[in-house]
Amino acid sequence: METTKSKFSAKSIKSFLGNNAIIILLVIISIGVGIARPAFFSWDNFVNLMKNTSIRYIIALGISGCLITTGNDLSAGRTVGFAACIAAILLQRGDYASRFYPNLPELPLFVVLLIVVAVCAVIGLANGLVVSYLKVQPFIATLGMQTIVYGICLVYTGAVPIGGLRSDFTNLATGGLFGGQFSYIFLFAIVVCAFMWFLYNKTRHGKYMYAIGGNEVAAEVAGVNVPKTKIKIYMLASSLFAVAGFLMAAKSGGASVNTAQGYELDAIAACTIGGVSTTGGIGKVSGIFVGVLVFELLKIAMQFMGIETSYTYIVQGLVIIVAVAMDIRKYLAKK
Amino acid sequence: METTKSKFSAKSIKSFLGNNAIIILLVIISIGVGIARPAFFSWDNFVNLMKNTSIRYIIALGISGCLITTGNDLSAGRTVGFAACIAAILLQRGDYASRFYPNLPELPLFVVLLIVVAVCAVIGLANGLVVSYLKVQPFIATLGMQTIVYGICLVYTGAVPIGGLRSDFTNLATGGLFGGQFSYIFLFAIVVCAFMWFLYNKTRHGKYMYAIGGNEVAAEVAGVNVPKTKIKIYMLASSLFAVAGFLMAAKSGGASVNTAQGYELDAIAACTIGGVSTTGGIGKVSGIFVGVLVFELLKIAMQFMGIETSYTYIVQGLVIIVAVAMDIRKYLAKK
Amino acid sequence: MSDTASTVQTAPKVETKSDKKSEYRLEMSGVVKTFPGVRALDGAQLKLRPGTVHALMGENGAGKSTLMKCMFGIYKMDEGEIFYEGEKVDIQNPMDALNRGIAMVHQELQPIPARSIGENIYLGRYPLKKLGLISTIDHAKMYENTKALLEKVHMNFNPRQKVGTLSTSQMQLVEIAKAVSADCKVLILDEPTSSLTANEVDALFRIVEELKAQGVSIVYISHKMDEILRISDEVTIMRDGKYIGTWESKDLTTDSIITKMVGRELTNLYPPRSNTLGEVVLEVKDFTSIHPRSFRNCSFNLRKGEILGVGGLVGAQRTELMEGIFGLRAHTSGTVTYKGQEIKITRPQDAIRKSIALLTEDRRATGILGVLSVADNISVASLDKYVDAGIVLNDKKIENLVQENKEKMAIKTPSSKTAIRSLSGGNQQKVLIARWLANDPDVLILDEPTRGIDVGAKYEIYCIIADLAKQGKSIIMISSEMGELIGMSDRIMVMCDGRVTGFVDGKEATQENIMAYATQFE
Amino acid sequence: GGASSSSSTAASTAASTAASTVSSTAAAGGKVGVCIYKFDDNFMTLYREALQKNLETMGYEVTVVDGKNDQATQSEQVDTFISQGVDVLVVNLVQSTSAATVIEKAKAADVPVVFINRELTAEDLASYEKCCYVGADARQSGTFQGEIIAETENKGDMNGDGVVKYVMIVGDPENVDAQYRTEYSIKALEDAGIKVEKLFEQRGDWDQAKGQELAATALTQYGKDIDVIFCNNDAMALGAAQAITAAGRTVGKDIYLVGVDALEEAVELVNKGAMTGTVLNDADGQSGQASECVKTFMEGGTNMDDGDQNYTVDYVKVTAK
Ligand SMILES: Nc1ncnc2c1ncn2[C@@H]1O[C@H](COP(=O)(O)OP(=O)(O)OP(=O)(O)O)[C@@H](O)[C@H]1O
Ligand SMILES: Nc1ncnc2c1ncn2[C@@H]1O[C@H](COP(=O)(O)OP(=O)(O)OP(=O)(O)O)[C@@H](O)[C@H]1O
Ligand SMILES: [Mg+2]
Ligand SMILES: [Mg+2]
Repeated sequence: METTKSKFSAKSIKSFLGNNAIIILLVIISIGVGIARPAFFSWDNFVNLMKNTSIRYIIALGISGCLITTGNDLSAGRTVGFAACIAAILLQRGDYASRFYPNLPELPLFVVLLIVVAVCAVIGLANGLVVSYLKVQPFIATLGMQTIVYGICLVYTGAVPIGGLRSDFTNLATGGLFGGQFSYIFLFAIVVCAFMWFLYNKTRHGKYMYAIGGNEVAAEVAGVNVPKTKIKIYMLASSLFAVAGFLMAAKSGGASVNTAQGYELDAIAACTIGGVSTTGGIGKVSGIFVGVLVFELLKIAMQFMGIETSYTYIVQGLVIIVAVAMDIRKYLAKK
Repeated sequence: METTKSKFSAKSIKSFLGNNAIIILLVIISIGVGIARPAFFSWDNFVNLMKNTSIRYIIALGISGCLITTGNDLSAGRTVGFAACIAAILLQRGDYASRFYPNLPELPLFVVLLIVVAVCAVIGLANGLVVSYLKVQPFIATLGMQTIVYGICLVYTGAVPIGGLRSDFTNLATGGLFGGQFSYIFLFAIVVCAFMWFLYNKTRHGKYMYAIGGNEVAAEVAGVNVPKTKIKIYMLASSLFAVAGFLMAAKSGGASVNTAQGYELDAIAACTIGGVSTTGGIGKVSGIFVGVLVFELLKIAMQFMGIETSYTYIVQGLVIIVAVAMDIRKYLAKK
Repeated sequence: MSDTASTVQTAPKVETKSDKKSEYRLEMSGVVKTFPGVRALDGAQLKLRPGTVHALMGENGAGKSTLMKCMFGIYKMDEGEIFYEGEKVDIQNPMDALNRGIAMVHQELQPIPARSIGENIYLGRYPLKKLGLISTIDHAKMYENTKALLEKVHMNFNPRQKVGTLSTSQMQLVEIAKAVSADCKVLILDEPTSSLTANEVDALFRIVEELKAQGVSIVYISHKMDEILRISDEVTIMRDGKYIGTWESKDLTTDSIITKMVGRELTNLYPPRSNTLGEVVLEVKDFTSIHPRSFRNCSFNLRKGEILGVGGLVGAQRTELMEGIFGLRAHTSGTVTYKGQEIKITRPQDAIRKSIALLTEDRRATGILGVLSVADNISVASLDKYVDAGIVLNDKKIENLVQENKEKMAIKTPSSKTAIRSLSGGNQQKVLIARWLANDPDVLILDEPTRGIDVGAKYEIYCIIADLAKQGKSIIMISSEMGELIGMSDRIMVMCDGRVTGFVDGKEATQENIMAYATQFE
Repeated sequence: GGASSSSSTAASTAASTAASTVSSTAAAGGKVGVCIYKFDDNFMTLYREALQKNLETMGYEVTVVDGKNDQATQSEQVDTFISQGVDVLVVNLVQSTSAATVIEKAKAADVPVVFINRELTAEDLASYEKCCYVGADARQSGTFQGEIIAETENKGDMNGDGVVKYVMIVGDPENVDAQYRTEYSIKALEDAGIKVEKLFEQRGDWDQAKGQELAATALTQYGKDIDVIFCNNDAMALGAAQAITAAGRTVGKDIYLVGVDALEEAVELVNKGAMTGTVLNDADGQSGQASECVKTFMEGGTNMDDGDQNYTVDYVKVTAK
């Protein structure tokens, strides 16, 4: 058995490299861009990067539960957008000329957040019910929901972009702790991240989620309440989309029906890059962070390098594929 | 065993209704709209419906192979768009002022079709290789490819819309056999449909495809060349997208980078409504036709009824979900 | 099948003791369950007393698993009723069954490969600890308990190890550990020993005895006659979804059970063999896996017309070795010489081209194409043979193949278009054997070929094997059933811990000399 | 070509001034960050290409980014430009209502902003002295569409039933252009005292294929009743032209068709009579003006002498003569 040791450690180095290939890639990109454009290493840029990452991370965490149970949530982007619209509508300045509800009193921020979360949780509930009881594949169920949410948002807002937000609301994005350096947006992301980590690793719900992803029949046969767990997952996902939409409205100073359109695809890609297996049962909160970071870092890096936009699409697509291909864990699955 | 008979037929009526629920739905919608708007039953409208259906059907057939093998092809829409752009560029009128290639000779239509198919087949080849050998999940691989193809199309066309098509080209859509009543577009769709039916039911490739969808590992053990089969599937898919793009350019009289954006989602929904199982191994050429028809009929029906577009989104989303939920085959699987 | 049924002098429906409800912990009666095209259960019944082991027997497709699934709430019965502890109950779903104290080891294993052994065992009932207001999972306790449980079933494993890394037999042990830890009143064991060797079976039986002593009612389904007679108190026999009768085990013999099960007498367990051995067809030298704990330095040869049995304990790496030869697993060194020529096999296709076939051990994961039809499943490996004009498949030829095999192997299926996943386990196995026979292989590797197959069909499969050998085909047969190994093999190769430890001649083979090699640990 | 522009002179003056400036200068470097709302918009493609060329000839380092029609993405891009240290920002807002946020960011970093194409409120514009708006009045494009129809011989009433019955193919309504064009094209007809009736109004999302499908449906449904097909842009109008041909109708003879953007092919169709008219959104004029504003800011200058931060370039009607 001694002989196996050395071989094993060689393997583990390889597996370390494989597991961390994406992080290594990230570091290389950063250093490269940082040398070419020193402003890339500025504190401002770091804050900027983290703000962008925070919101996407919340979305990706939301969608991760669906992916881990071999589901999906294509309604993510539209739900974020809908949440952003509602939040923006409820948080317009009193003196703004074209207020949506001219006579709305000034609501506290957290009340609006609660309202937005509650509304979106209903969307998630619908997704969960359709997936669990009508047995519609999640891809299709949430694709249908994507269209429905968009339709509702169009009807509700009349396709008019919403602006004139209260400054205490936009301050969530512009201000922060420690003299504004520690943006409130981070704070949200950190709380959500901690919550999700706990949920995924320390609670029954988390274990059930992984079990359903690993083998749904097995989970059911072992007495897991599969429908209930799934409904919870979809509701939680939509609730996180609501939080993300709320922050997004604050950050971009407004919202419209097109806000966050297509974000689900980025989020799914980020999750996959971060090691969430779309065949189910696998995925970590930390990995997802790395996945999102890859995306956001890449975007900023390309803008810094002044790469022509048309080419940035090509680069981004290649990075998605390469990042997932580099993840050698899946080659090890079989020997 | 005699006693089972009577029960059996009761069950089979139920199962007939279940299996054909969507067709029944289609008929009901048609009759309803036809009564309210008699023009709905006109020959013109039928031709119009079939033209729209034809192109989407070709796309859906392309994507069906990917779905049946538990894969996906999110690059479908962009590939169709790219194909449309190339076809349009190569078939501009000689006297059109802003020709893309001012000195291009007048190419025969089928040469251009071949060129377009060849270019797109390369995209499919890339998808197939990435899926088979780099073991990137199809969803992600083709999502990356979607972005890449879009980027390439942007770079190639410079985002300038392409117009000034030759009339023999646009005639593919406006003209047809039997005094133009039997559009050439149908002809393409019928040929593709026949080809795909044959391929899926009468060839080894088809059987291997279903086998991979049924159980990839088992198929491999049984000697199926899984990578080769998958590569063929993705190449065929992209080739069909090319045909669809070619026809689409002819039909709409031009193309731009936006052409066919997002069509993959409609196609996937149509396939699923038509009974293709995204868990693999199941799907019929005839079912897919029904699925596509549901979509196109619904769109036209809503336009005829003058439903406000914002609401049509809601209706369309609901129909996707309901149509799939109604397919009772999946409830029979259990209990 | 239906006409043979009438030839049996159906046993008088002996109600072994007086018919008082309170005697039974659980009673199922008049159970009817139909699937599209089949009536799987047709008035089935089962009565369980507390503190007994009740064997449920019947041919493949008799409806045993279906009856158990009805009890466990996986299927809804069309008709029939269940009394549980004297009370009429309607079991909604597995969760409901578990809550009532019914636990089950499923015929088709249901592991979650990506999670640890501990998590698999405690799935659905994790030990919790309070963390303020919220309760979290007590990982420490879970893994401690798991360790103890694993020891009970003689498994020396790290409870944190992923189940995906275990072999089929080890997974089966995990499933057993999970079921016995459920603190149940009724325990259903649906072919728990189909891939276990004698040692594990002994361990299992000790556990069963313990539970019995605690008053648990145990339903035991198995096709292994000796086990039935050893462990059971009562036997219920089913045929074609119908209840045939219930007897006390002490009144039964292997022969009488078989007669009641299949409706005719079965005199021989193994067919006579008249194969003659020819030249060496396959020679394997120093075959070593890339995985350090798997097979290493394995050498053996196989002659034309030979049946080579492969014996060993669970974990001996027999499966891995054969899958390695077949190209399903990577190897680092070693050569395979086939008909005098060194060959390189990197994927199954290469092996199939050389006319080598492998019936895998895990039917569900690597065998059946679940949603596809029986016809598709039989023909998939040999499609090249049914092609006209180079491309067009000839459906008629395929249908002929199916019908031929259906008769030859007595495959019980409503039609050739039925999805294979709706067949009973044993019938699925027959379809898979048919798949490989259609390919007319020269070397046929069978990994546990009779796993989950009833005695009648087993005999048919043995006949097929003997017949193939007679035709000059070479067969490698991995089996954990000692009797089968000794009864069918010309020669037995024994493995232990990834090495080939010895060969025993078929005629001289005994349980003892095989076990001696099988336990030669380094 | 025989296309003639019949419009106020302001447009041409603006365009020519801009053009002369472009050729005259080759100033020392400076970084310009350009945010376009959406890269695959027909008109903005012409605009951004002209703009980029102008700015590069002026000797500036230009980076153009694609907001993907998502304000959040655009805000992020603005942030990145600011942390990258650009000297002037050119922003084609995704959402005009988010102007305040962009201005706030720019103000904090003391970066001048030239807003283009999407109009922001006067209040927002006035809140920062180092910003200006270059654009056109989207309402005007709609009005011109209506006027083109009103100026036809039979005042749009092709089938002579006394009412102009029309089909409206709308862009993505989230874009104010779509809303204004839909509203003002009809208003212009009504203002000219013409009776109108809407038969059909659906979203074509600026897309040629959708334009074709919608027009085809409208034509099968209403046939000869239709007098005019209004399209919010030329791409959809080109699609509609296909549908009109396929339905065996002829523009100018039994139906009218108008679009906006004056894409080359559309202009060609107008000249051939296969389209009634289109409206030129003067990309060259606007981009010239925008470059000029960038240059002013770059050189430390401020807005127009009178403090007006609003530079409007007119649309131009394009019809066959
Ligand atoms: N889900 C299903 N759908 C359709 N038919 C089914 C299904 N499950 C079982 N059957 C049919 O019901 C019958 C009984 O099957 P069952 O699995 O209960 O047999 P069994 O006695 O357990 O056999 P074995 O010993 O082979 O496991 C078989 O004919 C089988 O084809
Ligand atoms: N993917 C894997 N990763 C790590 N270890 C593995 C893997 N697959 C198998 N093993 C190890 O290989 C052994 C399994 O061998 P296995 O039980 O299949 O042998 P066997 O002799 O074929 O037994 P049986 O015939 O009863 O299945 C175990 O020790 C298991 O830990
Ligand atoms: Mg069974
Ligand atoms: Mg084994």
